[in-house]
Amino acid sequence: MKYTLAIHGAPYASQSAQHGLALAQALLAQEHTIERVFFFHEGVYQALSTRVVPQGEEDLLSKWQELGQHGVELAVCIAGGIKRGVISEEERQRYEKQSSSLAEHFTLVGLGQLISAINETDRYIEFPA
Amino acid sequence: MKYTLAIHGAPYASQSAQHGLALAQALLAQEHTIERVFFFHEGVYQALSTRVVPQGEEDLLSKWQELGQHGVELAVCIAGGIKRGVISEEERQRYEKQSSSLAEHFTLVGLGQLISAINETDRYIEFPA
Amino acid sequence: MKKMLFVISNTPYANTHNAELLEAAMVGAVFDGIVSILFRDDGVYSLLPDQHGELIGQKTISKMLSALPTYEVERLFACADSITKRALTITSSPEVVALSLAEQTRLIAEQDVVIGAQL
Amino acid sequence: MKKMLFVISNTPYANTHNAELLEAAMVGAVFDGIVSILFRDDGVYSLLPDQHGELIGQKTISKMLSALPTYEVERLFACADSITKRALTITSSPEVVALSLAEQTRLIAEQDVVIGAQL
Amino acid sequence: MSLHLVFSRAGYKACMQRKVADDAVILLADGVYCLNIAEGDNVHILEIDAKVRGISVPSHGAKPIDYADFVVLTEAHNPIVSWAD
Amino acid sequence: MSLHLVFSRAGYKACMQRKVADDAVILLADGVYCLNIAEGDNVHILEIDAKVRGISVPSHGAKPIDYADFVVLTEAHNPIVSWAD
Repeated sequence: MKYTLAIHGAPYASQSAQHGLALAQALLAQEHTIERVFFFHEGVYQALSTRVVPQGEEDLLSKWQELGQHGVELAVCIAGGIKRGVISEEERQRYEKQSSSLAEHFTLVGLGQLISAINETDRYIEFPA
Repeated sequence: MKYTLAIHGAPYASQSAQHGLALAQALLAQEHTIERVFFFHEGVYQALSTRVVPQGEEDLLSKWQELGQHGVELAVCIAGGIKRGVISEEERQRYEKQSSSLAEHFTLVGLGQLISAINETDRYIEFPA
Repeated sequence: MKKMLFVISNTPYANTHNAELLEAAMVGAVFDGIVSILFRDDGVYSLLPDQHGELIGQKTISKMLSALPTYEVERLFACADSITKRALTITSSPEVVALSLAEQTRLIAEQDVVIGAQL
Repeated sequence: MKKMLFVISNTPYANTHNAELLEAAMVGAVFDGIVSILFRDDGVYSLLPDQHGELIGQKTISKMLSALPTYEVERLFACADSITKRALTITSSPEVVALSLAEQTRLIAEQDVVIGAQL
Repeated sequence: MSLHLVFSRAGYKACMQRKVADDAVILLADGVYCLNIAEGDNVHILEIDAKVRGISVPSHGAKPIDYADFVVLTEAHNPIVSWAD
Repeated sequence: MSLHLVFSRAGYKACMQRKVADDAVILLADGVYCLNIAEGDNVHILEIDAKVRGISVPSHGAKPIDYADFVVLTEAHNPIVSWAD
């Protein structure tokens, strides 16, 4: 089956990353397809490139990026992302900021990409803030 | 009187920035002193330099920075900040990240700076996540 | 096209989730989805008339609601029980249909997707 | 030095606020503050024995609590009412004193600062 | 005497259970939704937060305040306790 | 048939009021604290989230599951509804 996942919570502010990552790995292990992971609301903070993992704790950002390397699209809501400070190199130039902050393997996309993923998949699963 | 303020919420995830800023301005207008504004929990996201203000909305980051220019110390909890992705140039180098993300006029400090501000002031006021 | 239910269960101004969900609902309609919105529990506070989000630099939810029919989002529902418990008099424009809990059960069961898990 | 009360009113693992507040309480004691901690409402779930935060890559709150006496944080209180309502059997180490609502009123009123506004 | 900042409906309940009877209270953020159940002489409501949410403040009951009044209340009370459950 | 993901105690209540009687339920995150009040045949509990919180799952009542079981439940049900009030 084809799945769309949505992550609504920031790291450390909810378990949404842990749930989303563990379910994504289990889905791939059972040969399902994940069309897109959509980061919405405070979920956009998952894509911040500047996060430093505390000693002895899980590196959730690397785990997302591994999923990305396995072909899962990591899509960050562009409106929600840029207002919270998650910007790509392109947005950095447009808004004349000093640095970009979107981690590798993530892309900024419009809300239409959430709806089209939902339209093209069999299941939509949301992990709240 | 001398005040310590604490901001616990991320921008857009609570009203803590609006409350903290408006109270800070009213305190200064009545000739009180703000020893330190301490950004804790998700409040550390207030200090992200990469935020882009949506058209027609308030620029909360600039308002914090104006307070900083008026001598109010804007202190971000270092442990909470770096794990969430708010890093200074110094931390960027230490952890070998591509860019820093702490906005001008903010500093990363230890939790001891929260306690010492509390010890040295008459009032502590907290704005929740 | 898919039947999509957006659920608003939280107060409107503590965070910007409600505004973001309403934007997603509009996009759903633009993409020809069969879009409904359900206001339940603290989400019914979104239906009070005469809100002024601009006073704290936020979008005004009552104004966003008025714009929904323009986007052909016309299936608006609210939990009757949640409104009664909070003793609210809600806005009359756009039209919002009050539903019993049993009617909400049917509304949810008939969807292809339900969007809007909220804190 | 100041009397500081840290209030834990939220569940322990949905976010990291409880761990962060406990760290702040330890630092308060290191700086010679007269530190108390009150667990109330959903915060009393922090007092269940045998937690395993490491399973989701988080600090284990029950282990942090055991370390508090080392930092000379020894005034630990819990709302008796909140524990009863949730039918919990709480940990016995470190020792946590159950307080009535009236006792909590007195505890709060005698502080110089109260820390820990939580969602 | 303490000043209690009430940011939510659950916070209102937790505060009422634990405050001294004549302590001062400010309803702000989602705490303004408690206007119709708020009791006592010393209850204030941050008027801007009420207006934002479409809550009108009647002439009796909680006293509408602005940030300058908020400052005055913080001068007169300690500790200042936030309730946001 | 729907699958309901219950992430909190308030979410549990909101879900129970609105789900079809024999819909499937998974308690996860703070939803695991509802173990002792959960009723019905088709209730599951994400075992790792219970262990994290010091909640032991008895042999009767809600069925303990892992993520592989979670996947199987998502295959068999639609829509999947999250409750996190």
